[in-house]
Amino acid sequence: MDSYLVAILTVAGIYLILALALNLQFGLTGLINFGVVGFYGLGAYASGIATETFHAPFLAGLLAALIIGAIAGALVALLSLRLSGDFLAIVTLGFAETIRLVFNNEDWLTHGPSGFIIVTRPVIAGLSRTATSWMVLGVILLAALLVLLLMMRLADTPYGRVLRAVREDDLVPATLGKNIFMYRLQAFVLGSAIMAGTGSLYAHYVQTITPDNFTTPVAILVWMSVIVGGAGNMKGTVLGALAVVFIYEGTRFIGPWLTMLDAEQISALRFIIIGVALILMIRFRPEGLLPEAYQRPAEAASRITPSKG
Amino acid sequence: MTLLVLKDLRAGYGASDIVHGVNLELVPGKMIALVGPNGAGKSTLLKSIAGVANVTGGVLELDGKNLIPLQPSGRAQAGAVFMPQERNVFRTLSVSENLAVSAWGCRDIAARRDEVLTLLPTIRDYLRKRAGGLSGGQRQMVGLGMALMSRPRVLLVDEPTAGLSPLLVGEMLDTLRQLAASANLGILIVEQNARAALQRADRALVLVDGRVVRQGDAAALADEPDFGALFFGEAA
Amino acid sequence: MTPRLMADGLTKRFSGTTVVDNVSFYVDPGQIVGLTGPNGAGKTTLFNLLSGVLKPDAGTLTVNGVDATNLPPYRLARLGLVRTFQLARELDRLSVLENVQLAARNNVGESLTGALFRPAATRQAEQAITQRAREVLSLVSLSAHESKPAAALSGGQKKLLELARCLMAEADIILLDEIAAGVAPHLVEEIAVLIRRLNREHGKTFVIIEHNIGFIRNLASRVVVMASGKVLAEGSFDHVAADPAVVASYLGQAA
Amino acid sequence: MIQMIINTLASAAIVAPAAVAFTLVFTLFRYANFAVGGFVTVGAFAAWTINVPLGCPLWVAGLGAMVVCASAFALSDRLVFRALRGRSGGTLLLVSIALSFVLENIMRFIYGAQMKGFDLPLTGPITIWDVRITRETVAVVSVSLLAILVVGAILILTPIGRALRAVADNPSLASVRGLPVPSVEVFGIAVAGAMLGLSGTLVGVDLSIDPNLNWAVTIPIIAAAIVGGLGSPIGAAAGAILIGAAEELTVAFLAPTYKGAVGFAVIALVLILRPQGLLGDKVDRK
Amino acid sequence: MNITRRLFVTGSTIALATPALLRHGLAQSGPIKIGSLTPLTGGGAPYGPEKAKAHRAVVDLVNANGGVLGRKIEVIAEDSQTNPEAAVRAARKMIDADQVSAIIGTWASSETIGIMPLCQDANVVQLFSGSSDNLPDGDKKRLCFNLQPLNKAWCVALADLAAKRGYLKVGFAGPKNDFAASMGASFGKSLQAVGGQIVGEPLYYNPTQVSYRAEAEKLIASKAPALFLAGYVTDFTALYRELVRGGYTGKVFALSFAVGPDFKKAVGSAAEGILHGSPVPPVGKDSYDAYLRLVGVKPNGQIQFPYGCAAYDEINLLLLGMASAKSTEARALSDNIMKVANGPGERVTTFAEGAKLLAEGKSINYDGASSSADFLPNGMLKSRDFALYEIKGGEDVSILTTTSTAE
Repeated sequence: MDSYLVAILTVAGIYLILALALNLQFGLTGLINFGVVGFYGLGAYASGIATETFHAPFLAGLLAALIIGAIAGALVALLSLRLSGDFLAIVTLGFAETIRLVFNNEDWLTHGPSGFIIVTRPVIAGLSRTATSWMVLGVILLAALLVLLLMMRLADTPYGRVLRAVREDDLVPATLGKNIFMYRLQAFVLGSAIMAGTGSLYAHYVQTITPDNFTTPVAILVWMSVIVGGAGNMKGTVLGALAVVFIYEGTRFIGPWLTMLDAEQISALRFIIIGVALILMIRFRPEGLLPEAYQRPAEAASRITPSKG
Repeated sequence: MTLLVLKDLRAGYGASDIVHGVNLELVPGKMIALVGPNGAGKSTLLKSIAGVANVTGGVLELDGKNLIPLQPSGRAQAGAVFMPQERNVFRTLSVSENLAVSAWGCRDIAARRDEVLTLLPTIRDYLRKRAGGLSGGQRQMVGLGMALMSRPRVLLVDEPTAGLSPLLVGEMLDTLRQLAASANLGILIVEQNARAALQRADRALVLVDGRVVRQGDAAALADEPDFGALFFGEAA
Repeated sequence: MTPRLMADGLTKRFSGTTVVDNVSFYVDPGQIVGLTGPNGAGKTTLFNLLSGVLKPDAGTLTVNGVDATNLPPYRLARLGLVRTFQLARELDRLSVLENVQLAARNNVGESLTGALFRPAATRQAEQAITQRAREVLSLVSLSAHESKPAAALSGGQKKLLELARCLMAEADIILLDEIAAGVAPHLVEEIAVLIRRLNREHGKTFVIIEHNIGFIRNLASRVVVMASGKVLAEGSFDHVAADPAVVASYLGQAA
Repeated sequence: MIQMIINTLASAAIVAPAAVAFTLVFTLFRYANFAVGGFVTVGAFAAWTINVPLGCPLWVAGLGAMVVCASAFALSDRLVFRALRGRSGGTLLLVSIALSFVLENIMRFIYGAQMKGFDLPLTGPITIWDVRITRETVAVVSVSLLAILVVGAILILTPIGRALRAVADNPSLASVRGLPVPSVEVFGIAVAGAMLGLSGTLVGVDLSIDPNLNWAVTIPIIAAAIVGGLGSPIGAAAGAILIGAAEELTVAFLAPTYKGAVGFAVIALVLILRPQGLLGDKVDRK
Repeated sequence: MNITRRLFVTGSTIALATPALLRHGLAQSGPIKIGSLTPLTGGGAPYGPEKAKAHRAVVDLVNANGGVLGRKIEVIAEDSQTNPEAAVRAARKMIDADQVSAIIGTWASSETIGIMPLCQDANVVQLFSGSSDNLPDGDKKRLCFNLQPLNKAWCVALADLAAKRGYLKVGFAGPKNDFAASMGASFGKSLQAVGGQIVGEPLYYNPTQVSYRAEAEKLIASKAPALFLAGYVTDFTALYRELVRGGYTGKVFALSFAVGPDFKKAVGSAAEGILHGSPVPPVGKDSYDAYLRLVGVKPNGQIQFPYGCAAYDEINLLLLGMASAKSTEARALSDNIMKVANGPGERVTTFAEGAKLLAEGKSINYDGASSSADFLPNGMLKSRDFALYEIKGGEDVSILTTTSTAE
């Protein structure tokens, strides 16, 4: 099969995991995290530094990414979670920008703007190139599948129900005995850790990470995946992430036909399309392609087709 | 000559009506009190006349002009001026600005202000203050002054005495009573302090569950023996 | 006997205005207390103080013998106190059933570890909860709507859903804020019957804010009347209804 | 020291009109419009287009940019934000960020990524007692100050300004007091848009114009508005000066490369001191 | 099966199939594919187009005469955006989707280094022009060829000039990237060698920012009598403007590619007196003139297209290497590029000449349009002409041309 398809699927897998983690934070819990790229980048660099600077194996790098992502998530959350939602949005955005400045400027740690080169692969060394790329894809799809299952599990259990309740109106679960701050914190930290873990996978896949890999446009793509797919619906996110990556990567192939446009214009056009689509989606179909299901009864026997409300 | 006419007026906010058909006629110089238990739909009725709540059926006319298609601002310009119970002044503006802004589009703001200050002379004492810093009574007075700036034909007053001390309650209601006469206004007032309102009003309507259960001369109504029971929700 | 709920000198001010002014009162186990008074008397603010939604500026609160002053709402709920809201706060995008399931206490599946690592226990608990939730829904006549999103309910049904959540929560003390307002008359009757049954058979304690005096007379063993943030009178319905200050507060002082 | 004050004023003068615009929109509609940076970018390119390719004098370009931005801002409100009124602050934030992103890329699409500058002769500074000040700085600071005073005067002295403040204070009371609320809102949006266009022009005079401007100015603008208390134009201007000073100090005592994080650091600080957030108490919401 | 499931399955199937279909439309087994990755936007935008054009011109000519090894050449052109992240994405697409045999044309050192691990991994030969001293480090498989001298060589010439003009204390500033960082380090060393020193810390800035006032203030405050600013045209222009406005009166040293016509137009007479230097093509030499004529320009004894000539050599060396190796396999290709570049053999200046001789079984030695194109074993250029200029009356006035030699 086509090796570019492998590449596209690998990227799609990465966006999918990011989008799933964001869907946990935003879709289920209602937390607006504009700092997706901050956690993602943090994980990428953490893992890269662990494996290249300290010669740890890939799994140790991944673990380092998860831990650092969780710690960073907890710090951001403690600073801003008690405040209203718009402040969380601003603080996370600020976190992402600041962390990118750190990547860009702390050369001793990150090699600055020219990029951090990562040799360690997430698979056995010494395989052929094609085999390696397939195996990397395998690793990433496996991770995506695991995260998808984890998220579907969380969304489906009473735990997810509390998260959705917190999203709808945090006072109600609070007066019913739920510690909403803990739920928010857990969702935010878990999501951030997964984003950082994704960063690790990404770093070992692309092998060169630069601060420019972790800019706001990436966050917009991830947000787009969640909104298009349907906030709160994990399967929808799969659809959303695939759609977004194929729109984005697919336009590379349209390029030759749009000869009157230069590369810069095509790239700008892509983002114009994605941004406009995001606005239209929120305006006209805020529930996404696959809206969140209302009802998940414990027993399948009494299943009633959900009515659209 | 009738100023305000309501015929079988029905009103509410969402799908279901709260006011189920009210008939009423108001003439200049007179004050009608709307009383009744909490949740009876008194405020909703007032707001539906002002355009803040939706009219879902019936007739609503001012000087023979149909008010229903008009926006709240249009109804105010037509002369039906509403004075909300809470937040009835612009807190960040000075009192003087509050008055001025209430005469939107008028060229004779100064003249109107003098007119209002003649009618409500106490406002003069705090004309330069920020409205947010006034006491409850002062705020109600400014709210009234703002309503008068547009030279209304009908004043729709929603619980003007809420939160006022007993002394001020009487003062406020007396002021309204005098206004109706001196400015030749029709006043429709929703009031918690039923007895105090009935003492000053010309006519009164008792609203329970969105329907008029009693109406007539205000003073006579107050003397009805089962009047009190109406308020405890048993006469519906 | 320890009172279920005891408020001592609760005071709350909003930007200078004292909305709840030095309110003290108690609720004994098994009592149904009616809380009434004209609009703006501070009843709902008092509920917000009792349920931890607002922090008092002064005074103390004791729930089931535990000092609950300044506890957050979820801690009060865990002490056995739940409430409804005057304007129904249904969770729009959860189904009616889910709204009720949410209220179950000590649900193993609601912890992260339980949900992830104890699937069997979670499933089992969830089955029991679902069954109970359906029972509660049938009590408030909402069974037919269980899979609708809560947003699709009518105003009265939303109030019933609030009540159902409180029943599901297995609390000792239930604060009901105008639970009958906007509910169809025949359902109001059913709610009253339900409250009395829960009170008699299950020993639940209720505090009820209600303007419908008939409803209160019918249910409450004790009535507290508030006006201007203060307790104006308390005692049996007849005692309170005869109090001239109470009548005046409703009809307005003839100044 | 004086040099630092002058530099602070120069940066503040650029940010201040936009911070006033952000504050205006916030007081009118209670949401944080993150697209302000996008509109400043649009304003900068509009001014450049009028000044360089069309060859008009700079003051014409500035007025043109204000008109373009006022129209674009009003259009964005008509097409996007009006339909979303009543949605949560988060939704509006997300939409405004997406809009900002779209605007930036439209500029990139039309003008490319190359840096652009106005048709201004490059001259050295005027030196007075060892303090260097450029003609551009003088112009930028005085125009900005004038614009803020004009906006302040409109708000305080004119009937429409009074109406604007009334609508921002309490739109439903304004409507029952007979004010044409939608028209007053459009006026407010147009004033805000014009301020954004002015900021764009000032950026072009003092610095240089490229699509990356968007994020570079968004954060200082919002930080200035938040620090200024989101209440009045004067507050926003004072906030801009504070942010400018914080940036100057960062450059002087820390690394210039971390300048971009200053706005956020200040916001975080405000957050600790003013923990109720932008929209105030949550309990009152429903 | 409910609608959700069906949507999901259908969606995934379409999603999976789309690229395969797209790919099918593009895939042909015939031509040899070469990636032309040049900075069409960003800091290198002034030079990317001439590089891309040179690649295209040579390939068109070669294809018109029958191609290489009997196959046509197909150029896959992408924009590196002078940004390592964009370059990596584009390179990945070239390698994975187009399966190119070589990627040529990268300009900024950061993009060259960024894509190097990918190219090494996929056994893709790289020919580029870059000057970071770190360039040879990542080339573990010896697949890289650089058509430009390294920083060390540039800095010796500039430092000499500075010393000669009496500037022994020079401040340094540059964008935060590999190129400028190694430029700073090398310049410091070279300056020390002639008895001078860098004033203060080298100042690095983010090249995408809008305001350079703070940086300019810092440089002015350092009171350095001269500054060496190793920026690209966009950031250099903005920084220089702030320096002038801030009242800086010292001497400014720059890189020639930053002070081209765009810069001169932007700052006008304020450009007077800037000293700058860069590697230059051998003006007047037959190989350079051959290149100029190919791209449709008349040789006029001036420098035209300073980077296009290097691109011309990149593509010629690559194609000659293929002809000599009779293969596109990386190892053989790389060895043969070295062979045709360094000789020994008959001197050739175009692909046509070389291919003819190779077909006759003779050895060749390619002499390029940018330099004689002889490489050290690590793929770095042995020597290249280097020129220093001063801007006088809005024109570049040549001070000196030397041949810098890598040690």
